[in-house]
Amino acid sequence: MTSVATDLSAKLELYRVQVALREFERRAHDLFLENLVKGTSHLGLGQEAVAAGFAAAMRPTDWTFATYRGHNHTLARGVPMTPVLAELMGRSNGLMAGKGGSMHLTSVEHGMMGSYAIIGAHLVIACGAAWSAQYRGTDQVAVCFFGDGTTNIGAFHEALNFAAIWKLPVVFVCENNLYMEYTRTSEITAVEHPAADRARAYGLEPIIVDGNDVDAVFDVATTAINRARAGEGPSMIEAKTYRHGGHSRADPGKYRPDEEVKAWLARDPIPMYHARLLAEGASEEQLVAIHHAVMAEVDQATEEAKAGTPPGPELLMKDVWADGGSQWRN
Amino acid sequence: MTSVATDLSAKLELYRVQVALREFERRAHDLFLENLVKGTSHLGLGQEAVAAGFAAAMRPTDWTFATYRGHNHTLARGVPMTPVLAELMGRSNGLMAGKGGSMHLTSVEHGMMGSYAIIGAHLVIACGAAWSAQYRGTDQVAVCFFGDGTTNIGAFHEALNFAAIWKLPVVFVCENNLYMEYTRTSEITAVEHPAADRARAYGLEPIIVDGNDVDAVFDVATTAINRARAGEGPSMIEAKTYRHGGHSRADPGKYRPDEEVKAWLARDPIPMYHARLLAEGASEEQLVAIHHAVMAEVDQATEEAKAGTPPGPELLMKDVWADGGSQWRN
Amino acid sequence: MAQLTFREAIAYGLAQEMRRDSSVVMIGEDIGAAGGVFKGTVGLFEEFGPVRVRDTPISEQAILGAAMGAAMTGLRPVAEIMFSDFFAVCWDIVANEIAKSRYMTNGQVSFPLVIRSGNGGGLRFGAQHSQSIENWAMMIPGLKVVVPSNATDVVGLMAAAIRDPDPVIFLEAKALYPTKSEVPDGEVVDTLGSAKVLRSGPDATLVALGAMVPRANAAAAELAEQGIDCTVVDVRSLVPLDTQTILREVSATGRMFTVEENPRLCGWGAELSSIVTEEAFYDLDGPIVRITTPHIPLPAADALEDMAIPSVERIVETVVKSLNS
Amino acid sequence: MAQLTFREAIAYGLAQEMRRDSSVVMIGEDIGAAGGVFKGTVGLFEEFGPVRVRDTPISEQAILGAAMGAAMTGLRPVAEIMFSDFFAVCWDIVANEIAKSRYMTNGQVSFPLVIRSGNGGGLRFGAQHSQSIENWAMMIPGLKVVVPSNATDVVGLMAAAIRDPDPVIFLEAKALYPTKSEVPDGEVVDTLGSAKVLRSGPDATLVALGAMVPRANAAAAELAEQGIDCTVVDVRSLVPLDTQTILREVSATGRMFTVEENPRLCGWGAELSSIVTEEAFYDLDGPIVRITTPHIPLPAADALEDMAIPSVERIVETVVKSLNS
Ligand SMILES: Cc1ncc(C[n+]2csc(CCOP(=O)(O)OP(=O)(O)O)c2C)c(N)n1
Ligand SMILES: Cc1ncc(C[n+]2csc(CCOP(=O)(O)OP(=O)(O)O)c2C)c(N)n1
Ligand SMILES: [Mg+2]
Ligand SMILES: [Mg+2]
Repeated sequence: MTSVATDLSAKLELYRVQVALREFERRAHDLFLENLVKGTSHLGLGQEAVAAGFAAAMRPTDWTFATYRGHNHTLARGVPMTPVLAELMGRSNGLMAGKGGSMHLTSVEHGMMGSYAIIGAHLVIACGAAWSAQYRGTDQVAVCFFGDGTTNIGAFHEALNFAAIWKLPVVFVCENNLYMEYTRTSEITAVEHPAADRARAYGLEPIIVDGNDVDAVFDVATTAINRARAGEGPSMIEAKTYRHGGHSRADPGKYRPDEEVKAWLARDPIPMYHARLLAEGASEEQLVAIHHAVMAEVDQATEEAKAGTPPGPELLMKDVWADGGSQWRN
Repeated sequence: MTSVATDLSAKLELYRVQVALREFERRAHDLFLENLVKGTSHLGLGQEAVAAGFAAAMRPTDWTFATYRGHNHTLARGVPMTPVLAELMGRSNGLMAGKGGSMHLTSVEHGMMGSYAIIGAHLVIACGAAWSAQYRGTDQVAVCFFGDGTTNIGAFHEALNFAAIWKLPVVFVCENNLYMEYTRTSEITAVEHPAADRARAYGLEPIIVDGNDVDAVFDVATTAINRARAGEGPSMIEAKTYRHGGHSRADPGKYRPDEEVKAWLARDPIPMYHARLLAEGASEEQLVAIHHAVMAEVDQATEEAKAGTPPGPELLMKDVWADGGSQWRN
Repeated sequence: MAQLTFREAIAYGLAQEMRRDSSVVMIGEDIGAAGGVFKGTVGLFEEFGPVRVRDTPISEQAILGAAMGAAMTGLRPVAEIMFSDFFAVCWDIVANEIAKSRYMTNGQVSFPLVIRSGNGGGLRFGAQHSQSIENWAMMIPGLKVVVPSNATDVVGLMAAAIRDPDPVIFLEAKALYPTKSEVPDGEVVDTLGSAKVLRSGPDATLVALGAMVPRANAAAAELAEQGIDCTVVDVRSLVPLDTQTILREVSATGRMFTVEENPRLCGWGAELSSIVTEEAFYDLDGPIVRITTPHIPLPAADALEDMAIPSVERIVETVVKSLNS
Repeated sequence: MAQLTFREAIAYGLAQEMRRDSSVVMIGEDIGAAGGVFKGTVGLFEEFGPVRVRDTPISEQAILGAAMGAAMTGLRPVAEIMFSDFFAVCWDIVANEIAKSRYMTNGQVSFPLVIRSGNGGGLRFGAQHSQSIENWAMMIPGLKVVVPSNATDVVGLMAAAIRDPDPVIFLEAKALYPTKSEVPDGEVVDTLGSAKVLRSGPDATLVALGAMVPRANAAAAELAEQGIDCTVVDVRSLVPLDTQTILREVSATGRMFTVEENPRLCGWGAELSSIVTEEAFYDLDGPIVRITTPHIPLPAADALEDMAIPSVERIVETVVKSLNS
């Protein structure tokens, strides 16, 4: 597949973003083990190409709606590492001052309109943002990421029909990593391609993309986003990918056959892209330099996040309401 | 289409049932106007062939799950008219002693497992009954009726996927009467055939039937029920039909184009079947006699229902719990 | 000054705000050309067109998800959930998403939206179309809950709800739709979180909400004839809650009776009772008594439904019996 | 006699009933080979096989609809809703269908089913995975609501819930999963609707539920050191509710404190407060005080979450302050 992003510097940036997501999450994982990251956390290790490819195809004014597995999408939209890491650590310098946690990363100024932790909800919420863009004529597009397991919940169905009939500027992206938590999605889904095989039920074309190939992702993303911006309505894209680790913090992922894991590790998006960039004229030094710069960023973010204080009581009762408070009585 | 129900006496029975449903509901409508039927009520006038055709294809041990538009389905399963009419009138001799009302007709002894008034719910509940039949190896089949508007709610999607993956003995029947309340379903649905065009999203074959032709209904019903009983899993059938009146008591149905109403009245299932039976060898006298017998039944039910007393206070606090009471404290 | 029915007042209040602010948009089932199943939106489709008054499929999660997503990106949507019982099919969007997202994001997003819904019994619609769900909403942090008792209040509270920067659940008692009252000319804007004292008397304080307000009033009139003079408070808004007025009016009489349509357990009256017992204990001269629908699903038959929901007669009897014991 | 953790007790109790009755079947997400995300069903898949312990898609409405339809046709399903917050996506099936259908049909159908769910905070999971939703269930007529506070009670109450002919919402405090207690040998069957008096003292009665029970106990121990001797009641079951025990124990001390994990408004404690104020008013020697999570969504950060949920320290301080004022 030839990519729209023919420019090598653009491709180097796609590489950099993927490496940044990867190294950030590796660090987050290490910080779990040190018990500095609290609660739960869902890593997207192995799925970086989807986030990187889509973010690159979006305008700064476009909107991302992600799930609890949202670190990648948050960083890919340009949110700095420090507040994200600090949020995972429950610090006051966190992206939401520790009030949301890993599953709810949000940065409105970066178009990151939230990470949603209850399956299905954000598909309908993304429709609302798209409706608002359509009504106000702002040309904005909402991109909504979700997993394969999510295709079996009711809200998925309502969102797709709703978006289709109103021709909303929203792109639905299923990151099909084969599993809903510990259960193989194919065992509890009536069709082979949980998202794509349902597209026609909403009058949409099925689109499947190699989610480990960032160029391919960038291409389908660009097409779908353009289509949405042109007023031609929603798209549903199924990106085939794989998470390298378990579902969440507590899960070693042992339910997956060794050969399957091995086969997918061999298709790790980052080494694959690394090889492609070398073939397309990048130098090993360039790529190493990118890696070093990323590591420096991760290290700095780690220090800065660690330096954050625990949120104090003044934050507890803040911001239930738009007046900044939480009073329910006079 | 040649019918499995080749036997004339079986066909006369199909005729009788349709006429009974029709005349019962006409009477119910008259009793509204006298303010003897309270609350709301959703008539199935014009849709009798679906209920009659399916009920004829079911065994007495099979289960019906219907909606608030459930008078037809209740009577078609053999529930006597008097308790149904008395229920509509809120009398103590009602099918549920007045506690459920028109929207919740239930008669477990007739396999009428309930009428459900919140859109979507009974599709998943029917799955549960089918699961129980499968688990207990009883050969029972659940038949679940719903409207075209219902195909856009989340529970529809969950039920279909669930039934498909577990190969449950359940038959989903969409009575497509073109409207969800006052809105044309085609205006708010992404596909032309709201049920059939979604079948493949669950690995099912799309099946469309003329819902005003009781023989055709009986045929698809028989096939689907046999398939379910044989352990081959669910079916989804879309029966095209039309309601002659408004959505509910309060609705004159003025939002429907005159020509559309006229065209569908010309396809009224009862006169059509009347003509067919004459062509197939029934005599006019036979059919008139059926009509007379039905009218006598309706008249008698009206008298008996009217004679019912209002439910007394002893019923109010009864049967929240299986012990017959409603105590939540000691 | 116009005499409007409660249902006319809904459309009147909505129209006032839609004329003022083009970011106010409406979505719901059959709210457009049909004017709503309860006729609460009659005329709006004609005046504001199908883009601002938009019919939806039967997809309550999508309706409220759309309202939420639109509210966080610049619109002020008013969504209709036809019967409040149907909140159960979209409760996730209400309770988990709309209510919590502002707090979770440390204030990055706001949800200036209103969800209107027909609430309560009296129409013989049975257990799934008659619930009073004000306590469902009250118990979720992050939701405001408004329950008007008359057409006059509808207009001003609707305006206040729409202008409020936070999500408001606006519950319209179905039993009140045909009732009439005066609506003043010109722009009407009321205040959320202000209870109204409808009548003052020294013997007991009846605290009521929504469709129970006219019943509490009627009961107070009957009680007055028997020589028992009651204060009647119309709560109007559960969140924010006007505890000042309630505490003051209960302390003044020393006796409190709630009149609640919701089933018994964990109703708003229990909350008010617990607030008063905690904060005005020493002003109480006797037990706080809650007059509620029993803890049962609502029956459909008229005879049964009338026994279930608090009646004027039951209020009178309960007050008399309790004050005399 | 075995020492079991709360989470082991869940599987132990389930196994006891599944061995006894082949109509007991389980469904839920990842409950099979994986043994549940909280490891509450470990070993059941191996013992009872995939037909009786069945993994489902992420389709909570279908899970509970299936449980309901199966219960009305001869099975006794135990369904898992992984986190109780997710009740919001299937509340219609719980509140409108399961709870009401017996009443609406005049007793033609029964729903002998149990819905288990991980409930409450303390694990730093944030606002959408930490809610205490016992009051959501308590307020719906037709649901029984059981909330054990220790592994011993889990086994007997689980058996009672499964044998009960009515729908039971069985809430497992996530914070308690690792806690241990003794489970007697042989068949264990407890009784729904019986509160337990864990400690007796004349100065005040602390009424607690679920994860708040050990905290109330610990607070009582600290208070005793300060010379304040409290009674502690573990409510155990909200519906049916053991009002006899609660009224007796509150009347004996004249002072009542509730310790509630749910957010403030319309919690179970408000209901208990209102019952006591209505029925034992003259036995009260001072205000009833509710110690609850404030009326906010739960924050994720450990530092904040610990401030929000009632702590031993807060209980002690509140009791001391209130008794001294
Ligand atoms: C309504 C609801 N049900 C269940 C869960 C628990 N849960 C969290 S993630 C998950 C699996 C989701 O799988 P998938 O959609 O494939 O996304 P992935 O985690 O693979 O990215 C489940 C079941 C939830 N958060 N919300
Ligand atoms: C969840 C829910 N939303 C809305 C309604 C209100 N309502 C009752 S019937 C109906 C239309 C249903 O249309 P359809 O499924 O086509 O069935 P029909 O009435 O035509 O038989 C609607 C919107 C409801 N009962 N439940
Ligand atoms: Mg997945
Ligand atoms: Mg229809």
